[in-house]
Amino acid sequence: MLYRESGQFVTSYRADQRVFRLWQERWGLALLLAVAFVMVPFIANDYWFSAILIPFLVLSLAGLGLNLLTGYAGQLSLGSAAFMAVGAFAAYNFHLRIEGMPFLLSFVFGGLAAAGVGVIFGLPSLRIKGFYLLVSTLAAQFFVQWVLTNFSWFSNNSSSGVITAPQLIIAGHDFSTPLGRYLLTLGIVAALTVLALSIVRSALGRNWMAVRDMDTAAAVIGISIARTKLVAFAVSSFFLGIAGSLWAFTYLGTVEPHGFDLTRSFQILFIIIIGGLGSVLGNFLGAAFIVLLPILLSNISNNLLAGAIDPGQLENIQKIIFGALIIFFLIKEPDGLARIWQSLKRRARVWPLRF
Amino acid sequence: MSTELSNVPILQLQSIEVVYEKVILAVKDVSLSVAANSIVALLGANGAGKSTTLKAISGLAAAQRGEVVRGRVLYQGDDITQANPAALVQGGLVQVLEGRHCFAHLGVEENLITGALIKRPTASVLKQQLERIYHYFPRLKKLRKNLAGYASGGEQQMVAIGRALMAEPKLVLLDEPSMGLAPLVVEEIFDIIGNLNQQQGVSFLLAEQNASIALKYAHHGYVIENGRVAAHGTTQELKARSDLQALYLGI
Amino acid sequence: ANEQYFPLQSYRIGPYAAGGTGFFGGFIDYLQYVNAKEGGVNGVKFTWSECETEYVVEKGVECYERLKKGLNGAPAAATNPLSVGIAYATLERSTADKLPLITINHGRTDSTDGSVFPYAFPLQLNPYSEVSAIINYIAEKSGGLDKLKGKKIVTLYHGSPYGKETSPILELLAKKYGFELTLLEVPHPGNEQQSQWLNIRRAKPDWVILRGWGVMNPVALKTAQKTGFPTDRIIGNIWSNSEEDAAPAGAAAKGFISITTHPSGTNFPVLQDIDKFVVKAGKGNLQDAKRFGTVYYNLGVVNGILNVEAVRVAQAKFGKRPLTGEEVRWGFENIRLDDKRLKELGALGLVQPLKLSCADHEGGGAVRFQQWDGSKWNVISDWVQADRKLLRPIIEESARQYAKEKGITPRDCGKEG
Amino acid sequence: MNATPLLQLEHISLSFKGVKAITDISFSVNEGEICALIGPNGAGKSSLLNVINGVYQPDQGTICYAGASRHRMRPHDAAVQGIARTFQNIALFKGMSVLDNVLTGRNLHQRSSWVEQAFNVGRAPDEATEQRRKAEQVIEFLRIQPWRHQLVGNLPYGLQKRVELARALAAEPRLLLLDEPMAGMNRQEKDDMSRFILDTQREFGTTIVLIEHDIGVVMNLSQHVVVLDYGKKIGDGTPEQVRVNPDVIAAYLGTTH
Amino acid sequence: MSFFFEVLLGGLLAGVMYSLIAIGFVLIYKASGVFNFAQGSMVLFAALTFVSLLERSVPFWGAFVFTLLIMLVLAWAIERFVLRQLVNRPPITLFMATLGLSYIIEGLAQAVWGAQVHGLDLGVSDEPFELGGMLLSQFDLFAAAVAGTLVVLLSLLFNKTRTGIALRAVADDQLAALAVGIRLHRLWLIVWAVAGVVGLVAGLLWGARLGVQFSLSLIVLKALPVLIIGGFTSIGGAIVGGLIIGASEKLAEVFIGPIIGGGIENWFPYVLAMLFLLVRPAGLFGERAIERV
Ligand SMILES: Nc1ncnc2c1ncn2[C@@H]1O[C@H](COP(=O)(O)OP(=O)(O)OP(=O)(O)O)[C@@H](O)[C@H]1O
Ligand SMILES: Nc1ncnc2c1ncn2[C@@H]1O[C@H](COP(=O)(O)OP(=O)(O)OP(=O)(O)O)[C@@H](O)[C@H]1O
Ligand SMILES: [Mg+2]
Ligand SMILES: [Mg+2]
Repeated sequence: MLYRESGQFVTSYRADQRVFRLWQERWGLALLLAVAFVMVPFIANDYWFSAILIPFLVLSLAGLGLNLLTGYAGQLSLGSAAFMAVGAFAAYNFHLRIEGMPFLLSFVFGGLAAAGVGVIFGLPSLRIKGFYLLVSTLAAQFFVQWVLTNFSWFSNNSSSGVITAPQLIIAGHDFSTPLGRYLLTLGIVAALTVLALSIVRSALGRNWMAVRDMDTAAAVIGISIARTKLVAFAVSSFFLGIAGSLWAFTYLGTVEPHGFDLTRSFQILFIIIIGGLGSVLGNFLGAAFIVLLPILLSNISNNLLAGAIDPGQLENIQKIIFGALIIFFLIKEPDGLARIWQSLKRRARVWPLRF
Repeated sequence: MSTELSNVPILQLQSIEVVYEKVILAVKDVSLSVAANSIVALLGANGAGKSTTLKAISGLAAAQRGEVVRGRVLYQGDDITQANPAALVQGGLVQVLEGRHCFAHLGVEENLITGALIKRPTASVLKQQLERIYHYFPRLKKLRKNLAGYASGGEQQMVAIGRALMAEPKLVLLDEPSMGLAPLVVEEIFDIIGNLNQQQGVSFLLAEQNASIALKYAHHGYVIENGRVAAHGTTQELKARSDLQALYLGI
Repeated sequence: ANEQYFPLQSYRIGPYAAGGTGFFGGFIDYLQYVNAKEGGVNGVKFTWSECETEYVVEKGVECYERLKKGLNGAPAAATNPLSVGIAYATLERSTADKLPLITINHGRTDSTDGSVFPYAFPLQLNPYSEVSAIINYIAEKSGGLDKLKGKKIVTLYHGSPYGKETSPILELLAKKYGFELTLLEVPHPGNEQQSQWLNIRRAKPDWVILRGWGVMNPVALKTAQKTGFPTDRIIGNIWSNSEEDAAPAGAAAKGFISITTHPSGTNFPVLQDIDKFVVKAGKGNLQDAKRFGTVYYNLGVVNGILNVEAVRVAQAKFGKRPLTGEEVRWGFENIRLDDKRLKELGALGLVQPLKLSCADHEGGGAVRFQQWDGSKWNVISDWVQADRKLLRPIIEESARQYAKEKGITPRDCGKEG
Repeated sequence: MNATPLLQLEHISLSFKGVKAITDISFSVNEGEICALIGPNGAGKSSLLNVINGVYQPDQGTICYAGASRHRMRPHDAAVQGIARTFQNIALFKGMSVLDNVLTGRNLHQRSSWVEQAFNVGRAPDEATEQRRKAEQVIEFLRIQPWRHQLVGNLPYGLQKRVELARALAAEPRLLLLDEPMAGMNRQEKDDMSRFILDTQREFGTTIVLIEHDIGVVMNLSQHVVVLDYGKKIGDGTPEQVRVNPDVIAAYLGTTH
Repeated sequence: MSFFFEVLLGGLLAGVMYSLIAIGFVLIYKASGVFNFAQGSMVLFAALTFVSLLERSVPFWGAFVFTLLIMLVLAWAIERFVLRQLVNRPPITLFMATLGLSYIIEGLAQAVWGAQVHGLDLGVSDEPFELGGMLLSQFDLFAAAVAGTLVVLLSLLFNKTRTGIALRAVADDQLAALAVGIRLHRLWLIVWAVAGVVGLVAGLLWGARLGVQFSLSLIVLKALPVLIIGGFTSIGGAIVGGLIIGASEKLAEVFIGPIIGGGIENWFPYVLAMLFLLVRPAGLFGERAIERV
């Protein structure tokens, strides 16, 4: 009874196209944002901000970026971390080298730089499909990392290649505290999420999915495959680029090219698969799973088994459990956590009936 | 059920219920039986649940995340509800899938060979088998070296049917055998079905939209509506029912 | 609780597990030993807990945040991540949290300047000192610094910030002494080095400095053998100097030279004691008991000695109780290890004489050279000093730059006690 | 009926790795007529459709469409020129809802840039409403409203065929190519589909080329029939003419018809 | 000039080592359409098991046979608990599952055998001897011979036997394969077991070179471009791809590296593979995706 459509007649197409159609959804979202912006700051402590919430948000955003490309436009990529790196290092340099560049603007420019690089490495997708496309994105992955380590200009000639975040001051407010960094991240991620929702519901989003599902048919309908794919690479990389900046500046506060290695790309891929390909919500669920589960496992095992088992052994066991859980999810719910959420909603709609 | 030759039906469904992905109820209550050495037609509108019923029998529904949640399937008297497809093929129960499902990267002949693998035929037997299929579908002989993926729709349909016959089945589940085939070939296929049935005692359960031709060859018919058996009887009985004529039989 | 806590961001699995298990094994065993033998320092016992990082930066950060508050009321003394990346990522955090960040034998070179980096300690040896000492050794072998002129030296480095860190200094030294330097990069992780060694074969250098990490080291030795380069002309740096770096190369490693800040082996009283109090008591931390006394293990012990010594020094000033990070930092800055003190600690010859201060967070800057005989390391030289006078201005310049970027006002070390 | 040809194929040949699929075929389709392509399996019918809208490039011959003659089409150009089609092996976007599938058909009538669409500003919002209205018209026309929000992937075969037709119609094509639109349907469903096709022709004046094996349907629907066999044209004329053509009977229809 | 040839030869021989890993990949891809990212972990697992047995003073052949058995058990478990549950699912799902698998296998390998670094001596000398002014090592020749043998055997399996047909059928369409009665489970078991054996062989050769340690699982990254140039479905392609990658990456590092900054070996093969793909989208010998409308 909680979740009913009845009585909510949609009277215009415009209303029907709204991002959130049911009042339950709208209120739920408002509530969620209120909790995130107002309540969490009161109840969470620094550990939660710095070690859990911020990485969770940043990885959700990264997942979102990849999901636009892989989940919606159907282009498999293992280069996400590279685009994040481009975003981070570009934002760093924009901020460093252009006097008086506002912080947020340098993020946007960082994102745009990533988008540009994304388009370049997306070009081969016009000819290459499926797993073969991995090669192009992997090329991006290794090439970008190499460029950033090899040309120290990018890290302002720091001998170690590590860049450190400048002070996070926006319009006179200092966002350097854990809480400030959390709010900044949350604001950016929320805004981009809304943008993503609007994109996937637009004609652009539909074209992506069309190309994903059957590109010959899409071409026959008159969708320009090349443009659609490249736009997907650009938009996706833009999101990833911003996520990279956040990773470097609001989360770690410092980053080296190696921090955006292949493992990170895999991590992001995990997020979207576990969360659900072609779902916006899924990225958040997936990121929660990927970020929280290991920490949870490690906390549990440390508290319950500390001393009883060698810590390295504990970690091995966690690894095994983690892998097993991934497989378990793929078996039980191949469409990801988002799908579980949908089924729950569907159940709630027809409840108490079963089908 | 008076025309039965032996007493045990080769196939029996006892009110099965099939659910996809744990939530989509596709077949609600279907019971039917195929007498040994007979041809039974399964009729019904799009989405009635014909294909699902067939896949439930052959055990292929599981591969599409479907599940028989209620009821039993008996093949030659044995419960095969949970049996694995390979064992069924070995036992002579073969399905021709809707939508052809050829192995695109295998040649036409290799496609046919896959049908016989389970019987482990010797090279010469295999050759004989192939010749038999080529005799049924001369067009395939010309294409034997071509990749099946490039064959035309109708050619692929021939490959799919030929491939099933390579296993020397006792019971064939045919899902829309006439789809995409030229009228001449449709005639030929039903002739083959009729011949196999009469000369070698092969039984057929066919889901077919072309009701007029299906009922011409079938002994028995079932009409499925919304996942339930809405009517059944011998072909004569069905043809006589005026309520069905307009809907399915197109007479 | 009358306890002092060590948060351990350890790594016991993954590609660098060998380093992590050895180092943290030695560290923990030393803490256990102090607890067992002396009941801690002045009655303050040590506790610790581990958090696995797999050498991954963000895991290290999470661990840092999780553990920094101490354990059951026991305050944290210092963090020892043994990872350049984690050290960088927690540098500002630990400064804000007033918790000493110990990067023994590695870390940011400019953090040697404690006036800008009050909480970071690249104890014993920073990366610049490392190469300087190696060049000095080569000079010694060639018969003097003036004999370096015209020598050919190739540096084979890991393709990472760590690997590149010392390149500018090498170039500087090359210019100064007139030797011919070639820098060759091995892409991470370094499991294929055919082309680099073919290049070396072509260049026919007098020495190869191996600045490796993990699997890159044994592969380098194997490939050197394959391309016919003599092993005793290869000098491994501080992270190419363990048994795990040499042994997998088998016979190909025989003759390989490397630097070390601490000899391996068990012939030191402190190790004998650890053996007696900890290992024999069945509490040893090593999974593989054979690794007792190996390079990584002994580094852990050295690290333990230094950390405990800092606590001891600080207690002398602030009182015999668990200390805050800020107090422990004072302890570190006032470590004075001379031969007499080292002898008391049973670590004479294991730890080099050290004198830290507000301005100097490194303290030593000396290394010894060891050679692999096919099954173990043998020390082949006395302490060789880095040219710290030469390096100091560079370090200060870099630190000043950092201070400017971050808006830090350096401490006035003249006023620190 | 208007007698100017909208589409003219001249001496089209196509082969794959030496196998001739189409040999020197010429025929024309008048504006506003329904033309049926029939012939045995593998005769080259689908290949011919693929040539017309540019999925395959012919080895030889010219394609005259709407007055312009060219050597080859490109799928995208064909779409821009108002050619829409359905496929023999259903080529719907399986991961999308019925409505979204139909909306993709409106793609070429989209004027707003992708940036406007992404941010839903400028021309985009009004346009979205307009496209939606058009799509809903088609959906209503083909009576698939109840499934509007369902994923097409799991719909029954016949419905999918109808959705595919809807997608093609949504493009408001001038020339509509249908490859076996009624395969896998029963009598009544075929009748419905025939009606839709006829209505389309009447209401919108669309020219239609369709492939169909059910000869009864072909006779009812089409004004013009072209018969292929082994890539060659063996018949071309009104349904009645073709039906009695002995070559066609021998190659395709068989004696029973 | 002779230096050029030396680099070329060294590259070719290094390439053979890559091929060894790539073969395991191709095998599984060709037979089940699964892009098996866990191949690297299997290599690690096999080598680690073998060397740990050796160190517990099991004789060489005993250890070999025992490791083979373990790889069989592993294949069985993978089939039983993972693949069987994922019949007829999209390739990306299976790909992800193999990523999950790699976690499990790596965790398991380290849990059972520890994270130490082991040396491994196969008794094949890796010391160079000179041949016409160029250095060659017995070990490289041995590796090349092993890789060649594997390729010949596996090509025979795929192209000349009925099992081969069945394997390729499974890779094409699992539902149809089930429908014609192919015993999916048994085939998968066979394939993964063979891949395990190939993994063991690769693991021993690589292990002898790198030492047996965690980084063994990273050499997958070297095998990917090889695979892509050769084509996912061609066993012979794995060798050709390996030779191309090996030779060109060494030549590039030696001759181009100094110009644009060294250490280009990590990305160069990928860029090269990409260029190949632009000309042949399914690699040199891979099957093209068939899409008919
Ligand atoms: N794999 C699947 N997953 C989910 N639902 C399915 C699946 N396959 C079929 N269905 C649903 O089950 C119902 C019955 O479908 P089925 O394919 O059995 O119909 P049919 O009688 O064969 O129709 P047609 O004549 O169109 O082939 C349909 O509503 C369909 O949407
Ligand atoms: N892409 C291709 N590559 C190779 N051969 C092809 C290709 N497309 C079609 N063919 C061949 O061309 C011939 C004609 O195929 P087409 O699909 O046009 O037949 P069709 O008339 O549509 O038959 P059906 O009625 O069975 O659909 C067939 O023999 C087919 O094998
Ligand atoms: Mg059906
Ligand atoms: Mg056709």
